[in-house]
Amino acid sequence: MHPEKQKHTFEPKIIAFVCTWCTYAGADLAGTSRMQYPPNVRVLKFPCTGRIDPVFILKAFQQGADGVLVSGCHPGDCHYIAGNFHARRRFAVFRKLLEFVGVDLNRLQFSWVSAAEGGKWVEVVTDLTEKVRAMGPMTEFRELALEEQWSGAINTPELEEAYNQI
Amino acid sequence: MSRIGVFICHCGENISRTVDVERVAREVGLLPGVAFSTDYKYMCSDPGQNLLKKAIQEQKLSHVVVAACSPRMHERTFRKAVEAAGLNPFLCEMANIREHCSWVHENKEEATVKAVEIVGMMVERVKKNRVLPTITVPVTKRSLVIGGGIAGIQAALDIADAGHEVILVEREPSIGGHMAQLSETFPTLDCSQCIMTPKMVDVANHPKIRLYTYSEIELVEGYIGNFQVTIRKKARSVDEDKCTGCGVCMEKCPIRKIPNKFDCNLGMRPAIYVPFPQAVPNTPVIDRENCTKFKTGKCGLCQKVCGPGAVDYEQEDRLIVEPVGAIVVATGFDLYNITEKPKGSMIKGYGEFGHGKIPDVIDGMTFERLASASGPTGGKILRPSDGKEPKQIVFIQCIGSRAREKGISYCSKVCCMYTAKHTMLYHHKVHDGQAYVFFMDARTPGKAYDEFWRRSIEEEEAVYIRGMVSRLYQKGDKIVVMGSDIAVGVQVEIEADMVVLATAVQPQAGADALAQKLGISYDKYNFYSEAHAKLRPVECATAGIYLAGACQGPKDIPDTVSQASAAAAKVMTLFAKDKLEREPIVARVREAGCVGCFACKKVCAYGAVEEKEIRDRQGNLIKVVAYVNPGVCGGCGTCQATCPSKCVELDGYTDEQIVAMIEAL
Amino acid sequence: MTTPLNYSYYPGCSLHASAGEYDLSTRELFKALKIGLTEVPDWFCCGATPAHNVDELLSLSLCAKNLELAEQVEGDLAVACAACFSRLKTAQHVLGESPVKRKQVEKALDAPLHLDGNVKHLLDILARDLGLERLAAAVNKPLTGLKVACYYGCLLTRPTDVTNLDCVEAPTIMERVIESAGATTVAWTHRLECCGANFTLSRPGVVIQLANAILDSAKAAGADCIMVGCPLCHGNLDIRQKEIEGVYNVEYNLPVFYLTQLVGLAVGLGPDKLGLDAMIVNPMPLLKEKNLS
Amino acid sequence: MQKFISEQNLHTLLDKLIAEGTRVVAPRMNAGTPLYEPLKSASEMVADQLPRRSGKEAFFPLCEDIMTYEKEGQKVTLKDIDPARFPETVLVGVRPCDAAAIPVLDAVFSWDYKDEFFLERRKKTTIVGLACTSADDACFCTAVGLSPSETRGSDLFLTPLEDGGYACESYSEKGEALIKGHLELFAEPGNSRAVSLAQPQTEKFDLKKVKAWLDEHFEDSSWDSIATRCVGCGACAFVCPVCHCFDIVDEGTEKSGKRRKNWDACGFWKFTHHASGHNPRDQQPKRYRNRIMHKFKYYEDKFGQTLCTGCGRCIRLCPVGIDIAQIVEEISKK
Amino acid sequence: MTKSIDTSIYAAVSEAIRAEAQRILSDGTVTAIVGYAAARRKGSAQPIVISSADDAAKLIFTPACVNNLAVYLTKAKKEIPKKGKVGIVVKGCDLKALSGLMGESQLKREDLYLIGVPCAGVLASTVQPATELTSDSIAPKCTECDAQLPGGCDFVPPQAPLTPGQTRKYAAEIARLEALTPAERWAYWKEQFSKCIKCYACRQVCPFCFCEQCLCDRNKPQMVDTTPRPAGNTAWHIVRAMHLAGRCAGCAECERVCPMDIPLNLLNRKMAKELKELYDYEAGFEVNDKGPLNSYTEKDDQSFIK
Repeated sequence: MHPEKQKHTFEPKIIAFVCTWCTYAGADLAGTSRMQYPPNVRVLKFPCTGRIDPVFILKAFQQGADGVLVSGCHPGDCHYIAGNFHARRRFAVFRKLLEFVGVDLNRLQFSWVSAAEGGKWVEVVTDLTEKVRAMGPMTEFRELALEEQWSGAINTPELEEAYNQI
Repeated sequence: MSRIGVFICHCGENISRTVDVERVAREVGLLPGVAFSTDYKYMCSDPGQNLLKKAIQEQKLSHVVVAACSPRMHERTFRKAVEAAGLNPFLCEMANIREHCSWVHENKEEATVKAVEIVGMMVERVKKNRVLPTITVPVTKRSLVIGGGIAGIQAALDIADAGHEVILVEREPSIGGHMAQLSETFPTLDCSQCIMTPKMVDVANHPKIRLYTYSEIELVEGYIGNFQVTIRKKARSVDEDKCTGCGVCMEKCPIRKIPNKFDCNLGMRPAIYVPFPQAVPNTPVIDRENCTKFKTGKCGLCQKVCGPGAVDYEQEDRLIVEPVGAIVVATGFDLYNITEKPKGSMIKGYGEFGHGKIPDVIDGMTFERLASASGPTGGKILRPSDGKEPKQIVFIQCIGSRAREKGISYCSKVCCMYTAKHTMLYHHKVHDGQAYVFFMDARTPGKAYDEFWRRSIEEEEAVYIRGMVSRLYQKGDKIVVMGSDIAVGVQVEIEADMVVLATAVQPQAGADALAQKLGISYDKYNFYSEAHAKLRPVECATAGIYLAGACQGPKDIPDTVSQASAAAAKVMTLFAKDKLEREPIVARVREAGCVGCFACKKVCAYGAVEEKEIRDRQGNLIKVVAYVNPGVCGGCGTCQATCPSKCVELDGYTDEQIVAMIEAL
Repeated sequence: MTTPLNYSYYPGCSLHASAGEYDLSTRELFKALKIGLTEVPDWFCCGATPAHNVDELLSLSLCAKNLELAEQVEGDLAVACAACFSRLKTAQHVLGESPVKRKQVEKALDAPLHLDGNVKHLLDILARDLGLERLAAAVNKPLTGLKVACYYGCLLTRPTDVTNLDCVEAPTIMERVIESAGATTVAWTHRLECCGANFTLSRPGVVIQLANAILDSAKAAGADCIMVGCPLCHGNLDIRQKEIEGVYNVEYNLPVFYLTQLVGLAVGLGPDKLGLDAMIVNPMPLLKEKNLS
Repeated sequence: MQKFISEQNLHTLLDKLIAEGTRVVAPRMNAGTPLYEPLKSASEMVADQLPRRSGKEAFFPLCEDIMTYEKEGQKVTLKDIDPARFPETVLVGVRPCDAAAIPVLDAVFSWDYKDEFFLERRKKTTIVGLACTSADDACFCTAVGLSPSETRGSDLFLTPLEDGGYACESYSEKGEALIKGHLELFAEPGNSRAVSLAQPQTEKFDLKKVKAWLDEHFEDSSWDSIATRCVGCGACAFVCPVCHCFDIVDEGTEKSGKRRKNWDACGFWKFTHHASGHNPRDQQPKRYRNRIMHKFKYYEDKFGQTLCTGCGRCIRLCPVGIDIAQIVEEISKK
Repeated sequence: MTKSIDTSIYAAVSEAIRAEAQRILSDGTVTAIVGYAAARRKGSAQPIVISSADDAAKLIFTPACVNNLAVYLTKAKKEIPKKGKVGIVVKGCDLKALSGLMGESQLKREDLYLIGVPCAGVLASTVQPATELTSDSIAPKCTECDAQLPGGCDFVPPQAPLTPGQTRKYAAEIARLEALTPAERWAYWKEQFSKCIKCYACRQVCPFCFCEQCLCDRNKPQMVDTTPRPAGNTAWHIVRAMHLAGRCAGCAECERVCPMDIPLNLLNRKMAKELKELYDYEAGFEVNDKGPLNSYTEKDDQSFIK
């Protein structure tokens, strides 16, 4: 039903959930050191990785993110003592659930980036952007968003055109 | 409809060089809810801040987004400016378009598009920001100090001198701790009694210090600024107010031969005793296990001879509750006892060194007592077995310390120095005596420390043998020490008259139990954990509790005293203000929705979540819900991410704000 | 009576040579205590102390082969000699921990290894499997009045967590066994000091000096005799005792018994069944004096 | 008009309709569950099982967009969904209990407010009923005045014959138009006898007496014992052929989104949950009482019809085994 | 090859339950008992709450007693009389859910009188209630059951259940799905979740879904879409599986009650499998106050973190 799209250079949308004490500061350091990296990432600041709820990751994919990065303090460095330990368990389980439901885990990257690791931040963001760019857009959630129950579906022109855009 | 003001900063040209700031201001201006959008060369400058304040008043702005550098740089600055303009500071957000955009992307088009999206995201977020009043917690300006050693004494004096009331609790009958047992102290060899007793007397006479000796901490409740500490004042059987310290009871007491722990069981004391002459308070204590009055009901001589009638056999433990705002933990250390393997501890004993079996094998503290003028031998170095003067003493270092297979891997930091001191004291008192020291390496990093150590070798003729001792055994009245000298590569056997073991420094017994009462964390050796090894060495992660001295790790007197003053300073800053102000980024529970599963309480590393009963007017219980204590909450938000129904919400990082940001991308 | 105990038995070379009396007394004692003991068919040398100094693979392969042979006989493997016990246990430990060495040995023997059989020293069998109460019950001629210095030597308790016979620093298994046989033990300082072991051939001077310290310490502690669990220690302390007395012109006259000989006496076995005649320092006067002969 | 159509011709008829672009909805297997769904080919049709959800879906969809909004800067554009775009549909293989439900729904959807979404779909759909041949002890259509051969609601009614094929009879112009449009596929009725139809065992309820009891007993202690079991899910309402409550919700982001109409159920706690937090039906028995009242009293008062066709789906699928036939029976005995 | 299952013990167990219920109701040990009673349809059973001794005769226990009655003690069912002790008939799987609830301070052991039942298995949801229990008609969860004799109860009839060993249906299905490619798995679940009609039966019947107001019923913010479109359904089921991870005890009620036959318990069993592998956690009879996802150790696996 979709005419074959010509391959224009695809710019992946990457959303990063980071903790303010370590990774956000690491990203700041990358800035002050004028390190260059692809502009695809959008950073959301949290007090701690312990605050990052798996539903946010789901929400990000639903809103069209092609890749999600979650990054915080190394174990033991957490400003709040145990936030990242709880997060580590939570994400270990959540990624298994996403994998089981069929999400390609290459689109979901977890990392520890300390406030001194500006370079590592750039490396993690660049790797993820290039990896997702090679994989192409994340169609699963976008197509899903356009699916209708058969009884409510009406083949309107917008529906057609929306399908083509994915 | 919100009237949002957006202010795009050029940051000189740090931002405007790669981000078309005018275009960003123009495009963001079209976003729904944005009433005013402009750009300025230096937003953080005075004119910049005035522009901001003027715009708030003139345009009647409801929210503000400043797109400039990282919030970690100027968030406080702009929030203060917004507050000055009459708007709640938490209605102002920063969009980081410098470190996260202009500095890291050269392509102007890409950087500008990204900047618009970042600012747009923050605009959507700020719409969901709520007014957050700063949280104030009342502060009781009284401090508790646990432990009456030099650390506790110094902290108590500093805090009291700053005009705050101090409760000093000491487990032993007298304050003074281990330092009171020392003879001279390195590196200056000044006598510890002389430099310490004046401070002990200051503590006793200080109007602001209330001293509880022979007392322990029973229970600690509450949080920073509002602790309620229950202290168990053990029954002394002597009324402190009446007792004049004349000492007649101690002279008359028929029981003479009880080993005095203060003298490492070398000296003897009566059943009613004062640990050492300069004890503060100078009030005796009846040792109820060994006193015949308590064992068989007979005697009662001390009561008869007591002029002021201070002796009172019926005295019982008393529980006293003291409200305090801060707690300084200064419980000090104990030496690793190698006679037997401590119960349940992973530290294995040293059967091969015969301590406790061979009377003339003693530890460092016993040697201190021997050398101390107020000690059992009046300062003469004599052998516990036969009282003769030892002509050859072997000092063995690192007993327990740096011995992973014996369970302790750390270095106890002070033994090299006090052993050098011991060789000097020995040389001064027994001129023809010869000291041998088996050591791995000498660690003397302090001020004038290494010179002191060199002096013990070059002037006081101590012989240092680099190598470890494998075994020692009693042979006749000599002790055969079998060691090795790895410098020469030879096995060495020395027939010594006395052996002194430099045993490891450990926390006081019961340190873990006290930590559990205080809710502070401790490491596998039971040393208390500081909040940050380098930047917050005297604070605990639990707010309002501070650490000083060897309870936090092995250290010598200079470090201990400086830590004590540092902890006191922290308490003084806490008491500087009547109200403890703190950022309102704390969690709050929506009690209507909470079902009391307490998942939040289980993940809260601060113990900030309490159980709160909801009752109707007739008083019957409807449900038990979680309650977050704003004074204790650290603001990490782990509770909200754990709560399935999101009934606990971290102000400043609510789900609404975050979902608004995600949806704006 | 609980299920009868029975073991496969690895005597080791010295028990078929210079330490014949240790082998004889062990067999007789086990027979008296109704414990089954069947020798491992065509066992061979465990490499003792020299092998692993020359080539570790050789020593490990020797022991692995012996352990495999022992599997053919039902029951845990009983070992009398401390050196064999130490080598077999070390082989089990090393091959259990390092897959590289395990593959090498498997290649050498070109057969899969099975090393999980239990290797037990006689002391372990008497003290734990049989149990001190049942041992005491079997005693009909208690060694009352006999003051024994228990000598462990180096190999029974070391290296730590390989032999697992008893605590490394302060073992008590020997004292407990012989005390349940009625003897009294003395506290002395050289229970774990080395007797010079196989220097007895290459540098006898070392053995003289070390063995003297041991004998001196035992004598000083008032012991009547010394009890050992290893033929090499027995050799150095018993055979060389006269020579040591000569060098230091001191008089020890301390008979050196194997643990099985003393326990054998306690359960009523006669001198002929215990090979007491093979001992250089004649024990008979002492036994007569304590009316145990 | 009475006709006969063979099994083969029926399939051909459906395939022709599909080819013409008409949406042919019939029971088919979807991941192991029988459901009324559009067919891609007639062979997909499964006639022997009662679909898990009812036929109302063709007219009252599970979820449909009714409006879209788009924000460009300050300008907001609203776009209605044009009902004209609803596709021509033929609903085939509908059991009498499902078919009879549709006229019941007509009453409420053309009541004081004409729901053009429902009515437009209703206009564009031809309903081909099918006599019911298999029933289990949960079915009780006979108890509410229907029967396995009830033709109410069907434009065209097929009755399976013993020698194969179906006797069909049209009951409306749409039915006739369908036959006339493909006359070549139909033949004159033969005299072969119909297959023996299903016989649900429940005997007829005295609906009058039930309604009378319900009139008086809005407050009654027996509701507690009747409804304590209910855990407040929406299964019974959603699978019921006649339940017609719906909720309207806006979904999307600030920039763009859709206003959607989707099924709701009075069993839910949030169905009557006020913004203030008050909930008139805060206890589960009150909510379940409303289900019985609406089906056997309120609908009678308003439209003179019973809001239940006895299909038994709610009995089979209730997570906690609540049996509406048992409840009505007990009420009729009170 | 269908293996028959010996269901003779069910009658004896029912008898024992009735006697016990009669006793504890008449002597006032409990104020009410939540159990099973026969329903109108042949062989069917339904939950019942009895509070008088003579109702005890109604109690039965047959392979059709499939419900997990623990749901009636949680917050969602506030009307169950909370005064005094409440008796409850529990199968092994139900008891695991109860001990989970006790760990989450929803119930106190002293308020409960547990009548454990030795259970040889219950019927699957796809068969008629009167079907005879065989290895074909048995519920998938019973093929993996390790709790046939509930432990720690106040009363357990003496009968011993014996069920022939069977292939573990969930384990097999999970292995099959894990072998697929992510795209195939996504297609599989998309098809399943598209059937969902958001009736929330899975939520209302789950003992662990005791939230006052479910996250998915809230719209400020709209974390999960409410309409039953595939997008909203997928999000709902992912959130549900994540909220039950480390709590779900495997009573598989969600799968049994789903009117659209969506294999929901697969998600929960997969989570349980992962938690067993990662943190050696398994729902059991003993009450632990901290679940795997609200505790941690320093050495948790972090191989997936860069």
